[in-house]
Amino acid sequence: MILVLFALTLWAAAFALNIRLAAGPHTRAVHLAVPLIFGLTILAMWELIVRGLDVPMVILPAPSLIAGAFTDNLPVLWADLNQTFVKGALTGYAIGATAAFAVALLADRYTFLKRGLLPVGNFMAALPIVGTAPILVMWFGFDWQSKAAVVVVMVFFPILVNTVAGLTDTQAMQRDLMRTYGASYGQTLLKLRLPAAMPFIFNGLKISTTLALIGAIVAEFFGSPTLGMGFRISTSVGQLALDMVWAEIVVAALAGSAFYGIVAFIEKRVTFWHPSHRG
Amino acid sequence: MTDTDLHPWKNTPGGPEGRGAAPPSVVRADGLNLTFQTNDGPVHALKEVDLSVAKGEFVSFIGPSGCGKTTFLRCVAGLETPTGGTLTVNDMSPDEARRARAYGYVFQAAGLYPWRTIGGNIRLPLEIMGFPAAEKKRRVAETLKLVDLDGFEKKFPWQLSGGMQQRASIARALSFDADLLLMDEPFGALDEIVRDRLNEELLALWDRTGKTMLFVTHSIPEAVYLSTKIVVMSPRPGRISDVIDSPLPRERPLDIRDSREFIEIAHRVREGLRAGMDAV
Amino acid sequence: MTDTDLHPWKNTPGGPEGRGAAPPSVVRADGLNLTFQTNDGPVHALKEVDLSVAKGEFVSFIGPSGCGKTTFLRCVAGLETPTGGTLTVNDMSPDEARRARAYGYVFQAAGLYPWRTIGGNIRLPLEIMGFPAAEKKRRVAETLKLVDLDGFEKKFPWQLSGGMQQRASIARALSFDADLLLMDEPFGALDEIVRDRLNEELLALWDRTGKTMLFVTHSIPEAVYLSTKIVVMSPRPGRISDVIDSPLPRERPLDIRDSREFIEIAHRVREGLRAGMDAV
Amino acid sequence: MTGTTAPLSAPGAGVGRSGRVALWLRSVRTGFLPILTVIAGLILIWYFACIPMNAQQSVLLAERAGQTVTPETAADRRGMSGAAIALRNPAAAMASAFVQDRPRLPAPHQVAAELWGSTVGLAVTSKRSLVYHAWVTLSATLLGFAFGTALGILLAIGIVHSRVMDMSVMPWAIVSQTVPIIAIAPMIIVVLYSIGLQGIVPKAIISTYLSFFPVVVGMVKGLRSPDAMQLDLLRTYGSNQNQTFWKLRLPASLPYLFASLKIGICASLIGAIVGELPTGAVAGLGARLLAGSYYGQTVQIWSALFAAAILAAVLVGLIGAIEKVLLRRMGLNA
Amino acid sequence: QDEVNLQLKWVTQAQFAGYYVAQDQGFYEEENLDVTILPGGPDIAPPQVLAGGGADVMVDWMPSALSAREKGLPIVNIAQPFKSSGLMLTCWKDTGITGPEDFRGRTIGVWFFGNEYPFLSWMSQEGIPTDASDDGITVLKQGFNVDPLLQRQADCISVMTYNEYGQVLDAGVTEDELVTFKYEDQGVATLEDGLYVLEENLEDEAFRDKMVRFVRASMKGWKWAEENPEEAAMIVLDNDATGAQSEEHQVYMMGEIAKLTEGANGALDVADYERTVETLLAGGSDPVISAQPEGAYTLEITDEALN
Ligand SMILES: Nc1ncnc2c1ncn2[C@@H]1O[C@H](COP(=O)(O)OP(=O)(O)OP(=O)(O)O)[C@@H](O)[C@H]1O
Ligand SMILES: Nc1ncnc2c1ncn2[C@@H]1O[C@H](COP(=O)(O)OP(=O)(O)OP(=O)(O)O)[C@@H](O)[C@H]1O
Ligand SMILES: Cc1ncc(C[n+]2csc(CCO)c2C)c(N)n1
Ligand SMILES: [Mg+2]
Ligand SMILES: [Mg+2]
Repeated sequence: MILVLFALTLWAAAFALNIRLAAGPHTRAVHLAVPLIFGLTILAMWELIVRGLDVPMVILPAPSLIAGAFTDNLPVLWADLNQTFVKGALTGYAIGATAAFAVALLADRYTFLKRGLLPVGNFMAALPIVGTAPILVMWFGFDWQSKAAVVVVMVFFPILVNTVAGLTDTQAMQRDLMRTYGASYGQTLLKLRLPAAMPFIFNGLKISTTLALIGAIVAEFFGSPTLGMGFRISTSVGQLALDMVWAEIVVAALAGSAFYGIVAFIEKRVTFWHPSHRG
Repeated sequence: MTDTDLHPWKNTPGGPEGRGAAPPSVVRADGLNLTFQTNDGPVHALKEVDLSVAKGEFVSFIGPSGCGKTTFLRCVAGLETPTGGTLTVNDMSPDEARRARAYGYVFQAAGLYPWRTIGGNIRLPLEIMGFPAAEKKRRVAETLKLVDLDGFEKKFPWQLSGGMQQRASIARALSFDADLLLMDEPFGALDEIVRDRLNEELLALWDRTGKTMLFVTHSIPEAVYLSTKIVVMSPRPGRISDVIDSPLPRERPLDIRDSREFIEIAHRVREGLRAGMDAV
Repeated sequence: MTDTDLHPWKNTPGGPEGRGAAPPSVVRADGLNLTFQTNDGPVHALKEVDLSVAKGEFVSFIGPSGCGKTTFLRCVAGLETPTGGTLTVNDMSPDEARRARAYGYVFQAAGLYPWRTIGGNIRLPLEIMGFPAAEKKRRVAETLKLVDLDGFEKKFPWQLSGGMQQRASIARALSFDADLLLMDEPFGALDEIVRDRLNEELLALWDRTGKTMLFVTHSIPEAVYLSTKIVVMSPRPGRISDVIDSPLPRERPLDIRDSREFIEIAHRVREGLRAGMDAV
Repeated sequence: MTGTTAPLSAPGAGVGRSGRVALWLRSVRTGFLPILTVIAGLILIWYFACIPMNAQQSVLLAERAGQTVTPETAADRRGMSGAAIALRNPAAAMASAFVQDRPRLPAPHQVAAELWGSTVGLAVTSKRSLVYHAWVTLSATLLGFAFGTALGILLAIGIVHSRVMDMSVMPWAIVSQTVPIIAIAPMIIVVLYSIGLQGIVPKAIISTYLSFFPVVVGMVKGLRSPDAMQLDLLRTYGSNQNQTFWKLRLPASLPYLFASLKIGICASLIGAIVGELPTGAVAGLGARLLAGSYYGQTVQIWSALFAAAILAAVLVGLIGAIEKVLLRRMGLNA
Repeated sequence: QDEVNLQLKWVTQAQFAGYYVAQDQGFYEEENLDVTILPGGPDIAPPQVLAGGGADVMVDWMPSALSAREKGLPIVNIAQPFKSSGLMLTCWKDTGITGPEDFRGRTIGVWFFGNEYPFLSWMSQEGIPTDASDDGITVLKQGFNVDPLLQRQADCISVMTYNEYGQVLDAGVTEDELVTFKYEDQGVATLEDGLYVLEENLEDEAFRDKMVRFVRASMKGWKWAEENPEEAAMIVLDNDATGAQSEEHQVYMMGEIAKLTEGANGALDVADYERTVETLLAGGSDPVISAQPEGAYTLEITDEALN
């Protein structure tokens, strides 16, 4: 009980600290420190409350146990990450993004196709992964290929819809300018519409990063080789090795956030000109 | 596509030669009509517009908001298709003229592409028309200097003030040196001083190169100061209510605007405008 | 908060009474300085600005783009905090004056809230200041009529032309009948004819109500036509380069602009502007 | 071809040229014709794909029925692609491509028949009725959606008004969405179990977890969408934070809110379906999906999948309708 | 009435007929019990539910239960309605597999989530690696159905005699196209579907009494089900909220289940227990449990319930 009280005091203290930091000048350090303090406080409270209330390890392990499992199983975690993230998620993401991009260009060129494809596409985007994953595992086998297929299905429509929206997001005047130059379709696409579409395309790409990793992990619940983050999570739950489960979740969160961060970084470089990035 | 299409600079006359002869008609409109179909009925934007613009003329269009100035310019540019009457540009259809890259167009807003630097924006038409690399470089530098923006080539549009952006957009239209310039309120967003400067420079450019100018403005003094011919339009349906030939000399220092001749023309334009308004 | 704070209309003088006495200073700036801290160094937007505006004056501010006109108006409105010097509005600090709802502000763009009807937009300040329902209704109807928009109360902003929107935004600033009006290029987006009309009406309103006006414009004729005092500013750093008291009578028909007096003042303003530019 | 697409979408461009013809063309293009064409095309492709996809089984059935097939034994056919098998045994492949009980890819009409049979063909109270299962899922979806929307809006208000919240909550909200929900769903259920929460609430909480995020992101964007001038206007009236919220930030954020609500309700539906798995998957569309999958009932899986997608489409359509009415009343034509 | 929550290992099906029958026929009521049966599923770990307090008693396989015990979750077997194991591997005959030695280099589907222990300990007894090496087995984490076999993605898959094997046959495969390896026949059988509770709860007299009555009524249900397989199957069907089970399949399953419960009165046969422990300890380099478990079962409940 004392530990729980201590946890609450800690929370109050950290919150006060954060308020002071946020009120001060906004240096780069502050921007890093505030969320970090927030996260560390949550971890500390978690540890204290789990210990204080004697929560069974098989329900919720304490962060210290998770950290232990993490450092003890680095090779396994690395192999799982490689299987699920690099082979499954990244491949699927690349294929899905490329395909969505190609279809978006077609749909953009042929209005008829666009008007027909987008509603149907929206409909298919609503298919729950819990249902598509078993089917795709049946079609594409147990290894990473089926996971990549699941990822393709998951990321295809967000990217398609955003790209199509982006390609039409030019002002009439910008298009007219191209017409006064007698520019061809290809020239207009390359010099006007693609650059103008970039903020939208990156919006789709960013949304899709988290979808990709989650899709690959979930698909492994429906059949996999004896490797992979989803495999490890479900197997470890069955074995009541909850510390390992959380270690994998930590890996997923790290990889997912890093993936998101990288895409967001590239976005910042590519769409530096967009008002939302000019500060 | 022919070779000349790809390399239009090859047959750009460029200089003022041939101006001594009887000037040929660059733009000729006969009974031009344009009706927009909108959800709540047709809008008669241009009605029976007759106009002939000779080579080397500087024609200003003035009239209240919505009278069809922009629409007329867009028709000349082949961006809008008239629903009646005939319109030729350099004896071609406007669409052919557009494809032959016969004109430069300055839109009312600067409309620079934000992902390109100022230099990149001016280079854009040159890239599209397939100018060789060295030529592109030369022309960008030249037009930048012309609009007094040298040193800003590497800056992005949002790093410039509104007036500088407007000048960049004029440079962009000038870069490929078309014989015909269509300008839709190019100086609308500028303050009076900068505007005066640019007016002077535009006049000098016109005088030097003998280009034909179609120029839309809201400002009576600007119209009078610049033009050899002022077209006054009135709205609903948009038509020409008066065409005034300016007796002012080609040489026009800024303070010609305080001269009596100038004030008289301005007065006539204002009266024409008011008459058009009251008729509605 | 006191009762008067909540119900400011209770002590609104409203009429032109007391104008006979020596006019008190409504706005007084002494050695005003304002420096913006930006990523690439400080921008000195206002430098040593001294100005005193008496009750009932109509003061125009004119100057090239970026010279600090808007910044000065924002300081008066308490939207920007000066980095040096003193500034009082009705003998209060600008921030106190803002809280006391001492002024109406018309922004450069109409800036109507698109989810409110014209009537709803005009009602907005009245809602915030807590006017009673009947009073709100009366004032909305009254100001709508003032700007010639009766019948459009239920329309949404995008159903009106640009000029009508601008008038609605003026009505919004007038609705709560503040004694001081700050207007930042209110007519910038309008064509000359509509602008003329609104100029006449604004002048009539000012004459009738005896409000104090601070008015920013780019147009020399507009400044000369409207003002009792013209403040010419020059840029980098923004400061006042000339203050011209207008000898024109209070009654000003539109064609006063063709009068010699008018042209002379306009000339002086133009010279002042040019001098400021060349000094840079 | 250059620019046949451009001028039609450009306001003020091209309408004049073709007049009524363009208007008519537009109405056709915006109508159902393209959708129907695309659907018809997809169904055709789908039928065609059934042949190779189901070829292994079709040929096996033929072999068991005593017909001669090439290659002769299933073991020999093992490594071959469906297309190769179908090409070698066209008759056998065609004969049973669209009628199998457990096809790899069920034919459209099989899915349609199952959908029809398990919705219209049964009393809605029947445990075999998809309507019953859809309702089970829907109730959790709606509850979770309500929680998620409320939580999302509250967080967004906090983030917009407090710098600390902005700096500390937002990064962790992003991280929370990188956590695979299917991994922590069972734990959420067990923890709630142990504090006595059962039934619809645990599922709804998983829906909440998935749906609050799009709402936060959209609402933060929306509440910050008023520009400096709109905010300054209220400052000139001496408006307080409360008034600024109700008179400016909230109305300005509505278009953003609705866009994120549409994403949120889809996420919520997926959450409810995922949440059904660790609750014993006794009822609901997720249970149907899983039960279909235990017994290799592909037709049943596909019909449950389509039911879920139709449900999502209906929900999104509903939100869209509300949006239209509301925004029109506010003069913001959507 | 005393409340009892029973957590099943898997979804509602005839595998758990005894409990549904006892509830349906009022046997629990006779013992003054109010029993709630919680179906399991692919995402539910019954020991976790038990630990979290969501259930009083669970159905689980002994390998998973012993492993959980070793991990520090003290659970105790209080009854064992299943005498024999229904687990087996099914392979295509045309692969040429005749015995465990032929598994080398093959792909085999295995259930995980705590169900992998019997297979892993069998293979380590045979000395066959399961690491996808050339002379080892490529293990697939098998999903919920028999598709991997039908689609020939695996040479062999795990099946239960009473469930998946029937599905393979249902799909049109004949028995002579298949080779099967029952764990029971291979001498590596482990106990399945026992009843387990938390050790600490057993210290409570009221709880023990509740369990005594629960076991008594449940066994009555099992015997009823054995005698009336068709009715039992129908009762299960009535309790299936998914509406996905078919009558034929449940009748088939009930028939097969009856073979497994045959000869059990609910009391744990200590010899069976010891054989199971031995199998699990014999796991070579990576045994499922590393030490002889202590107190992993109690006979007191069944002694009291059945006498
Ligand atoms: N928020 C700000 N941050 C940094 N610099 C600013 C800011 N606002 C204005 N400035 C700078 O201060 C100077 C004065 O700006 P201000 O807007 O007052 O000019 P202005 O006279 O109103 O010009 P315009 O006629 O274009 O409206 C300019 O150089 C401008 O770049
Ligand atoms: N695409 C369009 N569809 C329908 N009506 C249009 C379209 N474009 C212009 N119009 C209408 O045609 C008329 C003329 O418009 P135009 O833009 O040529 O006016 P303008 O003289 O350039 O006015 P401004 O001075 O405001 O630029 C207006 O009434 C306008 O509403
Ligand atoms: C993910 C998953 N885990 C375990 C089993 C195994 N299982 C638990 S109870 C039972 C009996 C009957 O079907 C079986 C086979 C499975 N099928 N799927
Ligand atoms: Mg125009
Ligand atoms: Mg300004």
